[in-house]
Amino acid sequence: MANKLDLDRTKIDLSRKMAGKIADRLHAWIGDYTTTTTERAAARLLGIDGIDAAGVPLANVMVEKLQQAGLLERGLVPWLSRAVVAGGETPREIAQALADGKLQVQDVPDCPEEKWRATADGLAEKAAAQISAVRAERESRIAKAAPPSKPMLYVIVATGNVYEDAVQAKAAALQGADIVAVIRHTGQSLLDYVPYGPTSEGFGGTYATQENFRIVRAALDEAGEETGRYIRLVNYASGLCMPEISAMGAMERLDMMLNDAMYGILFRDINMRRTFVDQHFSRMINAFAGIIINTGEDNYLTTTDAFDKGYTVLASQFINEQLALRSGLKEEQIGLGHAFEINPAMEDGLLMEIAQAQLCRELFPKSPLKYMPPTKHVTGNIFKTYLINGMYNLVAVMTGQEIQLLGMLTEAIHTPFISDRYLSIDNAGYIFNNARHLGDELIYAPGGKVQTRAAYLLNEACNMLQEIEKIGLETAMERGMFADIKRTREGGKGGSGVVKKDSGYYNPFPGLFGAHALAAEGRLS
Amino acid sequence: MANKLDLDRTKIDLSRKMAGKIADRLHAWIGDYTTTTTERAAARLLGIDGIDAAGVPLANVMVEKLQQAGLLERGLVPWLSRAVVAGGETPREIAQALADGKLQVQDVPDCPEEKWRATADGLAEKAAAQISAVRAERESRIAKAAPPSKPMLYVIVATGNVYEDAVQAKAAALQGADIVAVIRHTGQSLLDYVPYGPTSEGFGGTYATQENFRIVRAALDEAGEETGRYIRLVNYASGLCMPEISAMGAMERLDMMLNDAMYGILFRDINMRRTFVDQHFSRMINAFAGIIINTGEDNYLTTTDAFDKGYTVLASQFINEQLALRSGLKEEQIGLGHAFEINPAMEDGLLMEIAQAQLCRELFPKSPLKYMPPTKHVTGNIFKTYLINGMYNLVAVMTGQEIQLLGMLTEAIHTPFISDRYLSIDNAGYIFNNARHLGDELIYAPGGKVQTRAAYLLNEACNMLQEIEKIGLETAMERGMFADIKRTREGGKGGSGVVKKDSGYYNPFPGLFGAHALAAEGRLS
Amino acid sequence: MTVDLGKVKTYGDTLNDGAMQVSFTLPVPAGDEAREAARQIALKMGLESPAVTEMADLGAGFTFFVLYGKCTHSVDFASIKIPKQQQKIMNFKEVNSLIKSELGRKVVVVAACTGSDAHTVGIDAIINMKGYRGEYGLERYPEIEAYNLGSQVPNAELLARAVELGADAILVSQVVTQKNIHLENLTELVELAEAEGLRDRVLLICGGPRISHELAIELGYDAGFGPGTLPNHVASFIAVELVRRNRP
Amino acid sequence: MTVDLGKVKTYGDTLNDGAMQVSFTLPVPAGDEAREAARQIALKMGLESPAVTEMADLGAGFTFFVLYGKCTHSVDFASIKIPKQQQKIMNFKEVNSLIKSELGRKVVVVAACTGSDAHTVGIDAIINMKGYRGEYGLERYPEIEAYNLGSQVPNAELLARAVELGADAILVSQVVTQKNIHLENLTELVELAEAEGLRDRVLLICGGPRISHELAIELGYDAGFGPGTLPNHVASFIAVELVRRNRP
Ligand code: B12
Ligand code: B12
Ligand SMILES: Cc1ncc(COP(=O)(O)O)c(C=O)c1O
Ligand SMILES: Cc1ncc(COP(=O)(O)O)c(C=O)c1O
Repeated sequence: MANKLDLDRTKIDLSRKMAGKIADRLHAWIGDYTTTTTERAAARLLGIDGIDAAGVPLANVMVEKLQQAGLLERGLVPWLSRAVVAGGETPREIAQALADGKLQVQDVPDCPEEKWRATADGLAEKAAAQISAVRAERESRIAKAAPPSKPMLYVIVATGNVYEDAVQAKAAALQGADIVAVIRHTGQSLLDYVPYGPTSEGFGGTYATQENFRIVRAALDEAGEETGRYIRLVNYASGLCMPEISAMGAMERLDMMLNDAMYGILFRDINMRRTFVDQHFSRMINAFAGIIINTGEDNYLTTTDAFDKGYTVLASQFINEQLALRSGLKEEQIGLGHAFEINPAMEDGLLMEIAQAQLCRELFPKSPLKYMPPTKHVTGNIFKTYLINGMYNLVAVMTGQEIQLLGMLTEAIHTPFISDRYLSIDNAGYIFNNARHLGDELIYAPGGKVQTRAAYLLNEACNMLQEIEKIGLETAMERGMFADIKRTREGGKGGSGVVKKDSGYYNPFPGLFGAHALAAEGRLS
Repeated sequence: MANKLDLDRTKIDLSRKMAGKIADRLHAWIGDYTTTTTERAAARLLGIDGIDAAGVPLANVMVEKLQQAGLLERGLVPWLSRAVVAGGETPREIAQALADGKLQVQDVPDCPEEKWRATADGLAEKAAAQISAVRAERESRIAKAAPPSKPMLYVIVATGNVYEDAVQAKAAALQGADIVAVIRHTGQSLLDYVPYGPTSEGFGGTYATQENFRIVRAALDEAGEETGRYIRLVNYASGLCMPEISAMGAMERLDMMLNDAMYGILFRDINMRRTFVDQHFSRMINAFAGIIINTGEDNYLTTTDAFDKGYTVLASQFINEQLALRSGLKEEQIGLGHAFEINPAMEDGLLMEIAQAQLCRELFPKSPLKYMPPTKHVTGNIFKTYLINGMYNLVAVMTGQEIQLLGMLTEAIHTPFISDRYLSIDNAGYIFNNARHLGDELIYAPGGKVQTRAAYLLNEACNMLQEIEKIGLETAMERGMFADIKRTREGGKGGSGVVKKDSGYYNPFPGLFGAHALAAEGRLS
Repeated sequence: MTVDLGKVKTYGDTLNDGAMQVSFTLPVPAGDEAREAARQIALKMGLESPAVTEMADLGAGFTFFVLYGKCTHSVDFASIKIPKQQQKIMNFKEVNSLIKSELGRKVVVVAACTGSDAHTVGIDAIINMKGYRGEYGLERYPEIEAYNLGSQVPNAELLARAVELGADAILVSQVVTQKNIHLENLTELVELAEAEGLRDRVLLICGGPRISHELAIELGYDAGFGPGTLPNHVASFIAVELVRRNRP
Repeated sequence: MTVDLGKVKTYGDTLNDGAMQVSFTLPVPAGDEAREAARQIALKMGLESPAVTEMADLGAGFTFFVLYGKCTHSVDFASIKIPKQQQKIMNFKEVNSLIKSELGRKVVVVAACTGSDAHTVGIDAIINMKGYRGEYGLERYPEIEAYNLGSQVPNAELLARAVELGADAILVSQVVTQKNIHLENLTELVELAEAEGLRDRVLLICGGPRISHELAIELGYDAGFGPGTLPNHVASFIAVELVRRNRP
C-alpha cells in the first residue's frame, strides 16, 4: 500500500505507542479478574452445552452454584476437574447432575493439585484440538474455494427466524455475497446467558444460539459448495456473553465475530471492568479459532458527527488494535471498523470520506478493515440511498477496503428484504468492477483537501491518544471522549458478574492457546 | 483547465487543422446551393408565419410556388421584396394573398435591383433588430438571475402534449433544473414543414411549433422569476427544417438548439447536400441569436460500441467545431456532444469514461460541452440505472463538464415521468456538491490507464481526420466511418429540396448577421 | 390541467394516467411463469397494462421484479381531514416565557427509549442540551426540568420514575418497528398508565421515525412526533397543552 | 419454508409477509393530506399497513411518494400456463442445414422498423452480418436471404416490398411504445396483410423491448421476441416453422 497521503510517520508511531501504553494500563489489572461469562465460556469449551428443566443453560447453572458456594474466585475449571477426577464423568454429565440436583457443589472432594490440573489440561487440550480441527476444516475449505475478490461483499440477514434466515443467507450467497452475518435480536446483548436451541422469535434480528449457528453454517456451506466458494459466517461476540459466544463460534466454524473492547460499555451500558475482562478471553478464543474480529468504531459516527469526530474512530482503532494484539490476535485477524457516515449534503464530503478511508488503510495496512455503509443520513428515498451506497462502494474500491458491509437501500426503513440484499450486491459488483483499478490510477494533489484532512485526522487522533495515555481509558470514557457517550467507572450492567481471582484461580485455556499460537507461529499469513 | 492528461499538443493542432480542411472542402460548394427550408427560414425571419386553409405553413406555400415558377434559384427574398415594393404590403400579407390565390407569383412586377435590394435589406435589418432585442432580453434576464452552477442540470420533457409539457417544465425548473428541453415527436424530423400552433398529439415527444415554443418559454420564465434564476429552453434545429426551427427559436428566445452538421444524414437518412447547406444557414441564425448549439456525437455511441469507437466522437467534434466556426458561432456557443456509454459491465470502464470526458474538456476548453447520460446499457432495473447515472454525474463534476443531460432512472422504459426528473436532479445535486472539488484534487498517474487511453483516443481521432481530409467527409460517410452507418452521396430524404443558386440569388441575412457579428465582436464572453 | 380533487389519480406524465412503479419479490423461480405471476399480482392490485421491466433471479427460488403499470384507483383528496396538533409552534424563548407566565413553575419531563429498543439518538435530539439541527434540547430550557432515562427502559420502570419525579409529561421513543414491536410497547405503556390511574395526570407523548400524530392519538397518546421533529415542536406542545389543561 | 404455489404472495423477509415497494406521484401539494392520500391509494390497491417512507415536493403542486406495504393479494402460480415457442433453439449451423435439407431453397426474410420508429439497433442486431453478442445476424446465414429496409418504413411499403421479394417471413421491430403506438402499428400491419390476402403466405414476426411472444400471438403474429433475443433464436423459429408448414 503506497503512502498516498504523505503521512507523518512519527505521528503514526507515537499514536501506536500511546495506544500500547493505554492497553498496558488496562492489562495491569485485567488479569486479576474473571467474570461469570468467562467461566461459562470455559465450561462451554469443555462441552457443557444444554439447558436445565427451567431452560437455564447448564453453564449458567454451574457458574451460579459455584458463585453461591463462594468458589468462583478459583475458577470453574478447578472444581469441574476435581469432579471429573472424583466421578469419572464428562463435564457435560457433571453439569447435568448439578442442574438436576443429583450433585451438590460441596459433594466434590478435593484432590491433589497435580491431579486436577493434569485432568483440566487434558480436557482443555481435547477442547483445543476440536477447535483446531474446526479451524483446519475452515482452512481446507478456503483452500479449495475460489478466492473472494476484495473488497469482500458482506450482507446481513435479520428476520428473527433462523429458518427464514437460513433461506435468505443461502440466497444471498448464491447472489454473490462473500460474507453473511446473522444480526441478533435487539435485546440479546443484555441477556446474561446465551439462549438455547433453534429460535424463530426475534425482533430486529435472530437470537445467537449454538444451534442457530449450526443451521446457518450448514446453509452457507451448501451454497458455497454449489458455487465453488467459501461463504464466511458472522455473528456477535458482544454484550454480556462475549467469551461464550466466541466459544460457540469457535466450535461451529464462524469466521468472523463482531468483537470490540469498548462497544458494550458505550452502546449497551455494560460495566467497564466486566467488558475489559470479557473481551480479553473472548479475543483469545477468537485468536485461537482463526476468527477475524470486527470492531465497532463505526458506531461512534451514529451518535456523533462523522466529520467532527472522525479522529475518535482512529484513536479507538489504535486502542482496539493494541488490546487485540495482547489477546493473541494477529493483525490479519483484526478487522478494525470504520464507516462512511459524513452527511451526504456536505460540500466535498466525498473527499473527506476518501481521506478517512485511505488513512485507515495506510495506518493499519495488514488489517482486514471492516467498512460500514452510510446509515445515519440515509432516508426513505430508496433511490437516493442506493446511490449513496454506490459512492460508498466507490470509495471502498478506491482505497482498498477489505470487508465491505453492503449498504441497504431500505436502511432507513426496515431490516433488509431479500431483494435489498440482491440490489446491494449488484451495486457493489458494478462499482468494484467498473472502478477496479481506480485507486492505482489516482494521486491526491500534494497539500490538497484529501491530504490535508488526513493529516488533520491523524494529528487529532494522536493528541487524543496522548491525552488518554495520561488519564487512562476508563477516565476517557467517563468524560465521554468516544461517541459522546459518558459512562461511569463502576456503573453499567453486569458489574456483579466480575469476580476477583483467588490465588488458586486456574483456567487452562489462556496458557494453552498461547502455547499453541507459539507453535503455529507463521501459520496465519 | 490544467493539462491533466499530458496530451501531445502537436496531435491536437494537427487534428484541428485537418478538421479545418475538411470543413473548407465542404464550404467550397455549400455556398453554391440553397434549399427549400433555407428559403422558408428567410421567410419566417421576415415574419411569414401562419398556415393556409389546408393547414400548410405559408412559408411552404410561398416556397413551393416560387419553386414551381422556377424562381427559387434566385431565392425567396428577391421576389418577396419586389412584391413588397409593388404592393406596399407586409411579407406576411403577401404570403397570405399568395396562399389565398389572390396573388400569383407571376403578378409581381420586376423593379430595379437597388430598389428591391434596399427593401430586402431594410426588412432583414428589422428582423435582425427583433432577434437582437430577444437576445438582449435573454442577456438582461441572465444578468439579473443567479448564475447556474456548473455542470448545469439539463432535463427533458416529452409528454407529447404541450400543455402537459409546460406544467412539467415548470415543475422541473422549480426542482432545480437549469435547462429544459422539449423533445420532439418521433416523426417530426422527417416532416418537410414545421407544424403550426399549439399541439397535444405527439409520440415520444411534442411537435416543435412556434406556439409551443412560446408556451413553454412562458412557463419557464415564470419558474425563473419565482426562483430568481434563468431557465434555459432547448429544442431541436434538426431534421428537414433545421434553419426554420433556428429562426423560430431566435424569435422565441430559445437558448440552446440541438444542431449538428451530420446527425440528419446519419440518423435520419437525410440527403447530404441538403444537410450541409441547411446546417450552415441554421447555424448562422443560432450564432446571431446567441443560441448555444448542441451537437450529436453522443448518438454514435448508441449504434456502435463506446469503447471501440470513442475516437470517432472526437474526430466528429473537431469537424463540427470547424463547421460551426465557419457559420459564425463562437467557441462558447458550440456545445459539443459526447456521452457516457461504455458498457457498465466493463472492468475499469469508469476509468475509460474519465479519460474520454477529460479529453473532450481539454481539447475544447471553451466549449460548453454537452454530456449525455448512459442510455444504451441501462435496463429496467431502475435502481441500477439510478446508480449508473450517479457515476456519470461524478465523472462530469470531476472533469468539468458544463451541460449535463441528466440520466433518467426509467431511460430503458418510457419517456420521463415527473418524478424521474425530480430524482435525476436530486442525484446530480448530491453528487455535484459532495464531490465539488474532486477534479482539483486528483492527479492521474503518469502513464496510467487514464492517460494511456486519452493518448490513444487522440491519436486515433487524429488518424481518422487525416484520412477524411484525404477522402472528403462525404466519402467518409459513404464508408460508414461514423456511427457505423453508411449513407450514399446522392441518396437520403429531402434531396429534391436542394436548389442550385442562380447568379442573381440573394438572401440578406448571412451578410447582415456577419456584419452584426463583426460589430458586436467581443460581446460574447 | 385541472385536477379533480374528488378523484385524484397517480400521475406519470399526463393527468390521470395512473402511472405507478412497483417492486417486489415472489418466492418462485425466475421465468416466464414468474413474470406472468408478477403481472397478475399487479392486475389484482388494480394496475392496468402492467409491464415487468426487470426480472432478477435472486437464487434459492426467489425472483425480484420491477414493474410499471397504470393504477385505476383514485382518492377523494378533497375530503381528507387530518387530526393536527392545533397549537402554533413557538421558539425556545416563547416556550419558556409561556411556562413562566402561565404556569409559574417548572415543567417536569421524563423521557426514555423503552423496551428492547436502544436507539437513543432520536430522543437525545429532543432532550439533550446540545439539541438538534441548531435547536436547543429540553435540558437547556430554563423552565423545563428534563430527565433522560436512556435506552432499553422497561415501561414499568419509566412509569415508576415518572411518579417519583412528578412528571408533567412522559416522552417515549420507539425506533425499532419490526413485527410492530413498537405498537406493542406503546400500547403496553398506555395500559400500564391507565391501570395505575396515571393516565390523566400526565401528558403521554411518543415519537420515532414511524410515528405520526394520527397514530399516536389512535394508540391513546396525547401527541406523536415523527421524523424531523425539533425540540421546540415538542416543547411547544407540552407548554400549550399544560396551560390549556391548567385553565378551568 | 414451503411455498403454497396455489397462493403465492409477495415476499420481503418472511414467507407470505406480502412486502411490496411502490412509488408514484400525486398531483396534489405535499403535506399531511397528501401523505394520507398516498396511504389511501395503497389501501385501495390492497396493501395493508402502508408506510410512506418518502414524500418529496416536486413543485407546481405535485408530490412524489415512496411507500412500503403488505400486499394482500396472492396468485395461483400452479395454474399459470404460458404459450411458448415450442421448438428448441438451434445454432447457426443447425439452422442452415435444416433449411438446406428440409426446404432445399433459400429462405427470404424482409425486416424493418416501421411507422415513425427509428430505432434500428434492435432489428440490426438480428439482421446485420456482424450480429449481436457474438451471434451472427441473418445476413450471414448462407441459407437466408435477408433484406433490412431500415427505419421509419410505412407498413404498406413493407408489405409491398415483401411481396416483391417473395418473403417467407416479415420481421417488424417496434421500440417506441408511448401511448401504445407500437400496438397501433403492429395491428395495422396485420390488418393490411389480411386485407391483401397475404397473411397466410408469410410468417409475421415482431420484436422489441416491450414485446413478448404472448403479446405477439394476441396481436395476430406468428411469434414475438423481446429483450435479449439473439439472431439464432429468430432463425430457429423461422426455419422450424417453415419446415413444419411445408409438411402436409
Ligand atoms: C444509529 C442507529 C443505530 C445505533 C444507535 C445508537 C444510539 N445510541 O441510538 C446502533 C449502531 C447502536 C444501532 C443498533 C441497532 N439497530 Co439501528 N439504526 C440506526 C440508524 C442508522 C439511525 C437512527 C438514528 O439515529 N436516526 C436519527 C434520529 C435523529 O432520527 P429519529 O430516531 O427518527 O428521531 C427523530 C424523530 O423520529 C423524533 N423522535 C424520535 N424519538 C422521539 C421521541 C419523542 C418523545 C419525540 C417527541 C420525538 C422523537 O425526533 C427525532 C429528531 O427529529 C437507523 C437507520 C436509519 N437511517 O434510520 C438504524 C435502525 C433504526 N436500526 C435498526 C436495527 C434493527 C438495529 C439493531 C436492532 C440491529 C441489531 N440487531 O444489531 C441494533 C440494536 C439496537 C437496539 N437494541 O435497539 C433498524 C430498525 C428496523 C425496524 N424498522 O425495525 C434500522 C431502521 C436499520 C435497518 N434498516 O435495519 N442502530
Ligand atoms: C439507441 C436509442 C436511440 C438512438 C437510436 C439509434 C438507432 N439507429 O437505432 C437515437 C439516439 C437516434 C434515439 C432517438 C430517439 N429515441 Co431512443 N433510445 C435508444 C435507447 C437508448 C436504446 C435502444 C437500443 O438500441 N437498445 C438496444 C437494442 C439491441 O435492444 P432492443 O431494441 O430491445 O432490441 C432487442 C430486442 O428487443 C429484440 N428486437 C428488437 N426489435 C426486434 C425485431 C424483431 C423482428 C425481432 C425478432 C427481435 C427484435 O432483439 C434485439 C436484440 O436482442 C433506448 C433506451 C434504452 N436503454 O432502451 C431509447 C428509447 C427507445 N428512445 C426513446 C425515444 C422516445 C426516442 C426519440 C423518439 C426521442 C426524441 N423524441 O427525440 C428519438 C427518436 C427516434 C425515433 N423516431 O424513433 C424512448 C422510447 C420511449 C417509449 N417506450 O416509448 C426510449 C426508451 C428512451 C426513453 N426512456 O425515453 N434513440
Ligand atoms: C461490536 C459490536 N457488537 C454488537 C453490535 C450489535 O448490537 P447488539 O449488541 O445489540 O447485538 C454492534 C453493532 O453494530 C457492534 O459493532
Ligand atoms: C443533433 C440532434 N438532432 C435531433 C435529435 C433528435 O431526434 P429527432 O431528429 O428525431 O428529433 C438528436 C437526438 O439526440 C440530436 O442529437
